[in-house]
Amino acid sequence: MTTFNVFRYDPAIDKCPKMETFDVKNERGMTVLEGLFYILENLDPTLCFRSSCRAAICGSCAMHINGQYRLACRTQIEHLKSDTVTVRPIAHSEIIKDLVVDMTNFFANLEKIKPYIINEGPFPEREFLQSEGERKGLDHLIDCILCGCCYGACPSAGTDEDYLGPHALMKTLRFINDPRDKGGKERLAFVSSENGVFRCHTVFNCQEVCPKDLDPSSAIARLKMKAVWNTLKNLVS
Amino acid sequence: MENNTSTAEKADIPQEKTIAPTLNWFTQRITGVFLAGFLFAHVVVLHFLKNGEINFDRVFQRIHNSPLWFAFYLAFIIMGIYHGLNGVWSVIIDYNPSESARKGLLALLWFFGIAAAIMGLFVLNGLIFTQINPKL
Amino acid sequence: MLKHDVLIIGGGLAGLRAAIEAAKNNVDVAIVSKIHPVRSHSGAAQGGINAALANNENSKDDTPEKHAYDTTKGSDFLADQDAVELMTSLAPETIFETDHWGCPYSRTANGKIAQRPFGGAGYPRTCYAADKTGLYLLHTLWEQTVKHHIKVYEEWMVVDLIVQDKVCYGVMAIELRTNQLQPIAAKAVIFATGGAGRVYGRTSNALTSTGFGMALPYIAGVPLKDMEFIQFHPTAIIGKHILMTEGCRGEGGYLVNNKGERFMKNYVSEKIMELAPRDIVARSIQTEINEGRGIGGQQFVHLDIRHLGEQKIMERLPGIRDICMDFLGVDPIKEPIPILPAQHYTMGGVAANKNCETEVEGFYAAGECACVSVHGANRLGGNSLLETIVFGKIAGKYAGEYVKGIDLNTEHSSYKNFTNKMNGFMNRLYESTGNEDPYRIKKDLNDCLDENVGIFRTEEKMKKAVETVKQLKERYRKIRKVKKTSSFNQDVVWILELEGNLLAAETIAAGALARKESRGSHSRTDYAKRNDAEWMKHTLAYYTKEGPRLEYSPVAVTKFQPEERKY
Amino acid sequence: MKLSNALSNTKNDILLNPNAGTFSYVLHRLTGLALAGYIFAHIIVLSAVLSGPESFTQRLALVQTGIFHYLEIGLIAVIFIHMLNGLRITVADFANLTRLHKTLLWLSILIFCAIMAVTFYVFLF
Repeated sequence: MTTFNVFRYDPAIDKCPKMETFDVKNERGMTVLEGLFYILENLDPTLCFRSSCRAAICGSCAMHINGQYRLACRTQIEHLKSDTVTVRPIAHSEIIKDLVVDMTNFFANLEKIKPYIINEGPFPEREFLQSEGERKGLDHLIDCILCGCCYGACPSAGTDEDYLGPHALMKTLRFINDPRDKGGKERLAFVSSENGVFRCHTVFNCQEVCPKDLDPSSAIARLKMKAVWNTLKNLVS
Repeated sequence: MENNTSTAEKADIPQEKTIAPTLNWFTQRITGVFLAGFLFAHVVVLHFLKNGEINFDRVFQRIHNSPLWFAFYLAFIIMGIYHGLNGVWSVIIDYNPSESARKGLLALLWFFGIAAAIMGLFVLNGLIFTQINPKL
Repeated sequence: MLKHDVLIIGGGLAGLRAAIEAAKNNVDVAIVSKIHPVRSHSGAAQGGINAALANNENSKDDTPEKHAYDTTKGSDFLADQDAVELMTSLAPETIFETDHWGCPYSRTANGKIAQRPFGGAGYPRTCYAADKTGLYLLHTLWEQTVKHHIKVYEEWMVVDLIVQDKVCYGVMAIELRTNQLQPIAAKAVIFATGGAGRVYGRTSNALTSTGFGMALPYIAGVPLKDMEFIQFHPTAIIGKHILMTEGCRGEGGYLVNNKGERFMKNYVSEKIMELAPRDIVARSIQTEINEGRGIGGQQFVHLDIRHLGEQKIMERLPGIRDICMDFLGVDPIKEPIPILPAQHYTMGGVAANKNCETEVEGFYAAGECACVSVHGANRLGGNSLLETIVFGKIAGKYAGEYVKGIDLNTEHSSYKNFTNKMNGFMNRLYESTGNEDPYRIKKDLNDCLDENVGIFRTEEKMKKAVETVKQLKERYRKIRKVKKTSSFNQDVVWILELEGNLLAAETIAAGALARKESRGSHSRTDYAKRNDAEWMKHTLAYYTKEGPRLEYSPVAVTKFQPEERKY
Repeated sequence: MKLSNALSNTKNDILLNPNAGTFSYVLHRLTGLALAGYIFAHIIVLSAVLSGPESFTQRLALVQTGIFHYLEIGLIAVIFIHMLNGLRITVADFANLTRLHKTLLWLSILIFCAIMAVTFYVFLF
C-alpha cells in the first residue's frame, strides 16, 4: 500500500486547494501515473490529470512529485523510496482543475520566439546538405518534449509570466544553431530583451528537473554569451 | 487567416531595447569579478593580516601618498555602488513593476547611487587629505 | 456558432500536415484536438520514415517503384496498389519539404538525410533522426502551423460527427475546460484521429489512441475497412509495452531465445534474419515462447544490441536506452532487452479512397484512423509516418479545394438535431441509474481482445470475442451515473471513448472471424494459408445497432501480381 | 502578475524545489540585498571622517566593540557567500560549465569554509 497525497482544487467549487489522501495498491514497477489511474478507476472518478503516451515522450503528465518536478509516467513509485507520494500540479500556471493547469502562457511564450525555421527559400531541389558538425549543433536542443517541468521549477518564470522561460530559450538556440535558419540576428535581438536570457539567474533548476536530462541552463548560458558579443560588436561598429 | 506570408518579418525588438538588459547583465558580471578581488584584498588587509583596532591612523597611513590605494578605493566605491544598485534593480524588474513604478524606482536608485557616490568620494577625500596628523 | 471552412480533427502528424496544406488554399482552417498537438502519439514514433531517396551507399538503385513493390509484398498483396504507388512516388518530395521546414534528420557523411535498413525493405530506405523521428517531425509540423497562424481548438473533444443524408456538416465538440457541448460547423471535416490500439491491453499505443475517431464516422454511416488486420510489433518491452524501435534491428540488433540462439534463422532466410516484416517476426517470437524457448518463465525473448557498441547506441538509439533505463532498469549497452510482441498499429480504419475521400460528402480521413489501404494486411515499418504526411497532405489539398464551391448554412437543421441528440445522450449519462463500472468494462474488453484476437487466431476464440464484445456493449448501456462537474470531466471523456473502444473492437472481432484465411497480420491456425481466390478483398464493416454488417470490396492491382510471400 | 502572486510564487518555488541551485539562489539574493544596504551603512559610518580624525576613530571604535565585533564575522560570511556564488555562476555562464554547477558549488563551499576558519581564528583568538 502506498499513500497518495493528491492536490485537489476545483476553482468553481473550492475556496482553496486541499490535499486529499488515497491508499493505492502498489504493484512492483507501478508508476505514479498508474497510481493516479488506480485512484481514478477505483476510488474517485472526478480526479483530473493529463496523460497520453505513458512512455515519457509526449510530456503531458509533468507534475510535482515528492519534492521535484517529474513525469508521472516515468516515475516508479518504488524509486521514490517513500511510503507516501505527494502530487501537485506544475507551478506558474493557472490551475484548471486538480493536476491540470492552463499551459496557454507556456506555449504563448514559445510562440513568441517564432519557433519555426525562418527561411523563405529558394530551397534546394532535394534536402539541404548539412555536415555532421552542423547537425551535432542541434543535438539535445531538439529533444525537448515541452512538458513544462523546467518552467514550473524556474523562479524567474514564477515572478513574471512574460519571461520566455527555459523551454523557449532552448528552442531559440536550436534555431540559431541551425544553418537552415536565416533569422539568427532577429532571434538574438529578441532573447537579449528584458524578458529574455538575462532574466535567468542561473539557478539550474531547469537542468535539475528536466525529465529528458537536457540542459537548458547551458543553452541559456551560450545564448547569453552570443547576445553579449553581438551587442558589444554592434556598439563598437 | 494569414497564409504563406513572408516570415522574414521585422525584428519585434528594436536593437536599442536590447542594449540595456545585455549591458546590465554583462557589467554586473564584470564588476562582480573585480569587486571579488577588491573585497578579498580589503578584508585581508584590514582584518586578516594585521588584526586589532582599526583607527584613523592605520587607514590614513596606508592610503595617504599611495595613488594605487587611492585608485583602488575609488574604483571600489564606484563599482560597489553600481553593482549593488544594479543588483537591486534586477530584483525589482523580476517582479515586473508597472511602467510608472519602474520609472520611480529607477529614479530612486539613481538618486541613492549618486548621493552615495558623492558621499563616498568625500569620505575617501577625507581619509587622504584631512589635515596632516601631528603624530606623523 | 463556431464555423470554419476546413475542420481537422486530430493534431498528430496527419492532422497538422492536412492543416498546413489546406491553409495554402486561402481557406479558413482549424484543428480540433483533445490534447495539445505536440502531445500527439505521432511523437512516439521512433524508427523513421520510408522514402526511396537512394542516399545510402547500399541503396543507390532504389526507386519509388521498388518501394511500392516492397510495400505491396509486405501487405501480403491486400494493399491497393494505386494508392501505394501514389504514396511512394510522393514520398521523396514530401520528406524534402519537412527537411526545408527544419526537421533535424540524421545525416550521412556527405550531408544527406541518413537512411537505415528496416524490415521487409529491399534497401536501406528509412530516413531517420536518431530514434525520435516522430517527435522531431511532429514538432516541425506543429511549428509550421504556428507559422501559418492556424487556429487550434486545444483540449476540445469531438463527440459526434454531424452527418445528414450522406453530407457532413461539421462536428459536435465538448470544450473540456468549460464542459460545454456545442456544434462546430464546417464545409469539410478531416479526421486524423489515429489508431485504436487501446482496444487491446497489451499495446504500445498512447492512452489516447482509443479508436473513438474511427467509431464516430462508423456510427455516421462510413464503413470501417480491414479492421481485422492489427499489427503486433515484435519488440515492446515487457510490462509496460513501450516500443523498442525496429531501428534496433535495422542497426543490427539480434533476437535471442533462451538457448542464446538467433532464432529468426529458423523462420526466414539467413540474409533477412531479424529484418523480416513485423508480422513474421512477431509470429516467430510468439512461436518461440509458445514452444518453450522463451526466457524468464516463458514470458519474453531478448533483443540484444550490445554488440553495436556504446558509441553507435548513444548516437543512433539514445531514446531506446533512456526508455530501458527508466522503465526496466536495464542498460542496453550492458544487458539484452527483454521484449515481447504487443499491439502496435491498426492497418484498417475509416474507408477512404486515395484522395482521402469517403462515402460521406465533405468528410475526409487520413493517417492511422483512415484505411486508404496502403498497408493492406501488414504495414512495413517506416511506412506509417510516410502515410501520415503524404495522405495528410492529400486530404488537406482535396478538402481545401472542395470547400471552395460550398456554402455553409449554419441554420441547417442538422445542427439543432445533433445538439439535441448529444445533449440527450449526456443527460442520460448524468442521470443514469445503472451500476456498471466503465473501467471494469474497459478492462474486460482489453483482456478479451488480448486473449482472443491476438497474433494467432482460431475460430473458437474469435467467436468468443464477438460474443463478449456484444455483452460488453450491453453492459455499457447500463453504465453507472457520471458526476457532473464544471470543467475537465475526465470521467466523461473516458466513458465516451469506451464506446469507441467497443465499436472498434466489434469490427475487429467480426472482421477477423469472417476472414477464413491467413494473410499478413491475420494469422489463423485453422486456415493457415492465404486464399487469394476467395479472400483477396477488403472487409467493409457497416454500423448497425445489432453489430457490424460486413461487405467486401475488390483490391486494386496494377503492376504487382500476387505471389507467395517469401523472405 | 500581481506582486502578491509573484511573491507567493517565489515562496512556493523555494519550498517546491529543495535543491542546491535554489538554496544558492536564495542566499545570493538575500546576501546581495544585505550587502547593497551595507554599502550605504558603511559610507555613513565612515563619513565621520568629515568631522575630523578623532570622531572617525571614535566611531570606528564604537563599531568594533561588543556585539559589533561578532557581527563583523557575519558580515564577512555574507560577503564571501555572495562573492563565491557570484564567481561560481559567472564561471558557469562564461565557460559553459553548467553541467558542473554542483561541483563548482562544493568547491565554493570548501573555499568558504577555509575563509571562515581564518576569520574565526582572527576574530576570536
